[in-house]
Amino acid sequence: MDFTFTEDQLALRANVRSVFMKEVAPELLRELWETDSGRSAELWQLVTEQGLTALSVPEEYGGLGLSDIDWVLMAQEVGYYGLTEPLIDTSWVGAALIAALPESAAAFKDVWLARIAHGEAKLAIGHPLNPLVENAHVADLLLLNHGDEVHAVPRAQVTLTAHASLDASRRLFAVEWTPSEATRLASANVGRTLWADALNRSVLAVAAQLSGLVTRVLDLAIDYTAERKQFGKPIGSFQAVKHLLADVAVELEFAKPALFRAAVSLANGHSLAGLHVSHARLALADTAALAARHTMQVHGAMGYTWELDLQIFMKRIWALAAVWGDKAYHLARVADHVLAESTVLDPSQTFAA
Amino acid sequence: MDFTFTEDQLALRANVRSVFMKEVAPELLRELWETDSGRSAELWQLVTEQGLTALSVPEEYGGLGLSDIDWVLMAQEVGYYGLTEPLIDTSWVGAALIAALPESAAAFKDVWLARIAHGEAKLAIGHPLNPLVENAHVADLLLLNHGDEVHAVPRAQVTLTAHASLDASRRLFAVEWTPSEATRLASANVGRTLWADALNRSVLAVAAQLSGLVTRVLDLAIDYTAERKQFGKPIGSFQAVKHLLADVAVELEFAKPALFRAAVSLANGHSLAGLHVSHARLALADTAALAARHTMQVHGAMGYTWELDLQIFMKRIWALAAVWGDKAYHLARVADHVLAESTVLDPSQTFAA
Amino acid sequence: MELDYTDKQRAFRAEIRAWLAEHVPKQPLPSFDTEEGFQAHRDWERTLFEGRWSMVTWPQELGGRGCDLIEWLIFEEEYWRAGAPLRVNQNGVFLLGPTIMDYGSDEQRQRFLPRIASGDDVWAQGWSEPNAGSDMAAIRTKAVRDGDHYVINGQKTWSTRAVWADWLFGLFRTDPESSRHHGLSFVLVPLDTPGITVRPIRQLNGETGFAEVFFDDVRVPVENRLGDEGAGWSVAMATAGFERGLMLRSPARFQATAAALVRLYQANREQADRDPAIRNAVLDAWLRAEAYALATYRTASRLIQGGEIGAEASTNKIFWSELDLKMHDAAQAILGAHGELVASVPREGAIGSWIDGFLFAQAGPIYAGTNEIQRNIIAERLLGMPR
Amino acid sequence: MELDYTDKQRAFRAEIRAWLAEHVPKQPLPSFDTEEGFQAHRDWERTLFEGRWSMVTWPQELGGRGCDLIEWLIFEEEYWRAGAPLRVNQNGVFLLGPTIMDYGSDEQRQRFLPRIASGDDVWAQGWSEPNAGSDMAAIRTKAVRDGDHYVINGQKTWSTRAVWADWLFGLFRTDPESSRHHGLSFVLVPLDTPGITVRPIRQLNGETGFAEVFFDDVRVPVENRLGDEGAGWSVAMATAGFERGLMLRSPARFQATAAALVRLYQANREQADRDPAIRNAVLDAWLRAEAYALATYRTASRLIQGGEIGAEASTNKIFWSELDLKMHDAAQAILGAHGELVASVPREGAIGSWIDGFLFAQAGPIYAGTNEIQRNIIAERLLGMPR
Repeated sequence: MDFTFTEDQLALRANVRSVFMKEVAPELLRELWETDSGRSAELWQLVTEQGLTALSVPEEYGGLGLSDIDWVLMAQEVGYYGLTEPLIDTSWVGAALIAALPESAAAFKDVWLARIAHGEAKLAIGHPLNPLVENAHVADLLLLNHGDEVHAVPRAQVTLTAHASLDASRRLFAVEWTPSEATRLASANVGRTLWADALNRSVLAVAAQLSGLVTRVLDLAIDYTAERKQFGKPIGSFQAVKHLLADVAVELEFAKPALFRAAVSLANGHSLAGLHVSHARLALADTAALAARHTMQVHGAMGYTWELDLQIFMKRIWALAAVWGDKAYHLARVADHVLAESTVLDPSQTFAA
Repeated sequence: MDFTFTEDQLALRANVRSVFMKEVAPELLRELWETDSGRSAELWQLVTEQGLTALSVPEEYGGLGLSDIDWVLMAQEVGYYGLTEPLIDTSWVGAALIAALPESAAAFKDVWLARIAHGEAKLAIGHPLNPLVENAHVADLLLLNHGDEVHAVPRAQVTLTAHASLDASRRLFAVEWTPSEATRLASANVGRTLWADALNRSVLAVAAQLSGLVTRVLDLAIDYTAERKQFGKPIGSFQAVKHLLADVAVELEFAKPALFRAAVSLANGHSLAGLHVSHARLALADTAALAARHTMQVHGAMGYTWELDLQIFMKRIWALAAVWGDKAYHLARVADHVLAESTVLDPSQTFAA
Repeated sequence: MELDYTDKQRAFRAEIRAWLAEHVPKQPLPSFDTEEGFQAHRDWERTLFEGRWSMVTWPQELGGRGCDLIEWLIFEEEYWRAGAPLRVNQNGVFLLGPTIMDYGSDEQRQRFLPRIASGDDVWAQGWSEPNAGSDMAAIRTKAVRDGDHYVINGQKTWSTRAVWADWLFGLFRTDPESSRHHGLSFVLVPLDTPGITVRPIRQLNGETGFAEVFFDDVRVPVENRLGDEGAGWSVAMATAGFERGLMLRSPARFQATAAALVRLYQANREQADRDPAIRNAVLDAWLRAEAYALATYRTASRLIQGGEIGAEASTNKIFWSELDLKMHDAAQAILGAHGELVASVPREGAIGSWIDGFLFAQAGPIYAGTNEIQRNIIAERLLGMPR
Repeated sequence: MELDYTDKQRAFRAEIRAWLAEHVPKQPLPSFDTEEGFQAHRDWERTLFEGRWSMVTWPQELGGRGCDLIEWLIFEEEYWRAGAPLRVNQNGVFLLGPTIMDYGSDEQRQRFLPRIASGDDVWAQGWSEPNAGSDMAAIRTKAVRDGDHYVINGQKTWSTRAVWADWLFGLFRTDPESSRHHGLSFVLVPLDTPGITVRPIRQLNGETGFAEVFFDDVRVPVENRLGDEGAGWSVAMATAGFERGLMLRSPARFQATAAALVRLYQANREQADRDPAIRNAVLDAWLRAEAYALATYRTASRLIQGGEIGAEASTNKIFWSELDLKMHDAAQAILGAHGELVASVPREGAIGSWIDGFLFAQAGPIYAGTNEIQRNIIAERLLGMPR
């Protein structure tokens, strides 16, 4: 029993953090809002150079073979810095799904896992929980769900209709496509497990990004309230302002352990991984909603402006509120476990596989 | 359209308030906790002398013929001062039920309404919404529900078993009794309306008492936080303490108009009286729970003591939380109206009869 | 206590309902934060004025109807029920107008009120400055007396409607030696005066509802001062009282949102009931909107009998702003994954889509005095707690 | 990151589970706020000691088991799961014991620790004074040096367990010229010393869990001081850190309440589901109790690797105290009209009926430093906001 990250994991995070801090600046995110694709070849090259595209691709396919536990730290940084390149869908969720394909898809795996590892392919993922597909416009390949079957469809074979999100960074598309023998990668029987894993991994990724986003808006609010003065002193010295931010810090402190447990459960194929992922998702969605509200409030009218960076991260929080399942969906998964007659509610089960 | 009380109504309240302030002191309430009956002949005489027992008895039976609108002000004072004599059940709810009995019960009405007006009778009311009957041990007559029939049963004909409430002022009893021709005052058909009115009136009375209780705990907290010093100044000057009490004041400000509308609707036989009463009950129960929590919090450890009077009124708040219907019951009544297809949700209907 | 409408009140309701049914634009107007939308809303103000509906509480001789506050509430109920356009001249009609009536000279009343009523002058607010937000007494922008003029230098910010408005009212420091709320004057400034630069502020939704206003040796005649020199604070407090209180947010606005929320819930009940708490949130919203209306009728009744508005203006501000947040949170919960989409979920009424309303609601607990400041006011003035 | 228990940890769990199954009293003990109950709980401490379970984290030579924090968490999980009695000597075992280990002399360790372990000495807290509650540095009770003794005069209040306890530890002002947190010393006082008067404080439920303690020329040997003279504040801060932090409220306690709440809900589901929000409240309680356990395992892992406990002690205090309130609110909502009845709704485990737990939960956001103070600490120390 050891609930801490390894030195290696923390070193990798420190490295990525310092690169993102320099290269993924709010000004760049704002510039990308105004572009057609909203995506940046330079940023994609950056994440490739950092090895992020190869992170969890198995070593035999040229990747680093790291796990969900490493990824959860990366996804927090993705959230903190507001990166919206299709990194998570490609190199975490997509790579894991492809790596888990049966032997019959060996040739497909060879080609695509290598491309992913080398940053030569971008993926988008379509699942009935999400009405639209993010980043479909820049994906080389779309992994699509068709009644639990897994289909792999090149972008040339789909028709896309853009829908604007309140977060201008998020590029969402309705996808029209025709399933066929040629596109099917896995049958419904095989696909059911693959999609269950992809769903849990995606939910975990959303939760991790929310964790990073909460830290970001807190950091912005702490800085702002230290500088902004009213009634002759920094507004951060007023008790009401302190308590608004302390409330957020408390919630975050108890959401993060749930996030990390979920990563471990998923990495280890724990039978309750879905429950643990939903727990993390629920806790972080609530924390993030509170964080957006309270950090906005302590910013006063400045928080309502386009000018301050706060808006970039608040909007991401709001936009992610119901991606990969809303509160009702995840609460139902919790209820299915907690309220089942067969469940033993005993603290010795907290980590039980 | 005039949403204010008359001078007469306010004068009556001022009078009762000044009498209660003098005669219904917290020390007396504490003394009564220790007595067998928990009730006081002196207090009953006091309310009789003040004309409260006669308040809504029709004039032809020797009463003052006042309405639910007058009563709601009185019930607030009953709450504020923590009176637990069976005044409301006897002289408001009970008197109204008896006054509404059909002509066939004329003799019964003559006798009992006169007794009520003169303070010579105490009533207790039993209804399926409440598992126990309050003040049954001191009642001369119990008005009991038997499948919508109204029965009037002298105390000698019932068997009582006491159950302790967390509020030592409340004396609650399981009542065993046998319905008979002799005890029946009204058939189920007639009784249905009588009970519906009695229920609404009792719910309104609970809401009004909660309103008074909220004001009382707020007053205690304001006094305490002005006197108690920490870090060299009154704790009431700390923003966190101010905001805890301001939150309560805001909720109360918007619960009281709902209370007063409900009284008017009930007095006028408004078709939506039940909805309006439930609105008041929900708003005041929430406000009161918040008030108990926040006033306790600003009292610090002192609030947790037997010594301070705060406990008397907090416990009353907690004890009344589910009397005459819990939150679920009243929310269902609201849902039945608001979510009905036939309901017109239009501000012009706010007061419509 | 009499909670029935009089026959006269019922007739008034019927009259405005009929008029609105005929005149409210069938298509929502473009946002008044665009030039085109601003013009369209100004035209709508003129239409209202022609029907004598632009400021029903104003006296007859000014083009109003001399309505009391109950009739005003009825008007607002019908206005929101009809989904009529937002009032681009809210600052003029609800804030400055009543202030001029109370504090203006006869000449000022003649000069300004008719043009507010007709929509010829649309007004911007000039309260806040970069370092005077919640702490309004920290105002520094100077108006120095030079003969018959004030010469204004400094900067205002969060000036609502200033991008397209004609005039600005605000507080300026006329006594350079003064501090805090002493030595301020309430001055009316034409926005086309030389030396004024208006820089729009983009808000969360990308539009420009307010602006920074820079003053560089701006000369304004002394007769544009409202009230005595140095007495601006008390004039402004009266205006701010209207703002936080009865006039800024009429209950009908929130009742309209609550009703729309109920309909949204009913239309998506299967989806919504997956989270059983949503039903409670919808019912709670409806009850609170109702409570807000009841409290307003109660205050209106009290004011009609000669009472004064007090700290309940602060309780109002907290109540409606938090209600608005809760209602939009509930709507977003019902909409689920569709909630983030900008264009897809319009709602009835004038406020635009749910997500527009969600963004706008975020500003509620901040503008017109943050809710933290309001809580201080309630604690100190309503509850008498120590400063 | 490795979230499986080792074989050794599993064996430890099995051992304590078996021992508890055999030894936990079948009937709940009377409240330790009565004389009879206090004695019964002291006997239970002795039973625990005989089984070497009274302080598992203490070293072997003191009768402990040298357990690390993970094993301590496992012990607590099994302890609460078994519904074993509350620890009457919590002050001694969890607060004073670790403080003596860190700050005591060898002689003090020999003298006090074994008697804490065995339950021979039950300890009371002496922090607060009538005017030093949240502001603990305002302590005034004096301990004036007189040769080999301190002479104590003054008053303590909210002294937990003081009604029946043997000893009291607390902070006293040894430098009469000092102010705030300077000049205080941490002194251990036998409660049977002449000059001490203990006056029980009745609490909400009518029982006497704490007391006022009056000191009138109470002479205590200098060797009863823990740490240096004048250095009492830092010793006390270490103790208070244990209190707010890991030791005061183990996660298992709240997991036990959450599990009981789930069972209460399941047993009354038809009644409870009339208010659809109750299901959410029950699930939320379970998730939060789980989150509290996870956070504690994480902190324990960090401490085992040499980390130190910091402001998370304050986040813990807020989290568990608010969770405890919410859980009891949910229970009361399920119980409906039966909720107010004192005797009718016992619950499994050691805490007594739901209404007892509800009353006790009210104290959570207040004792061991109010949640307002904790929020200040979090803002200033964890977030680095200005004082």
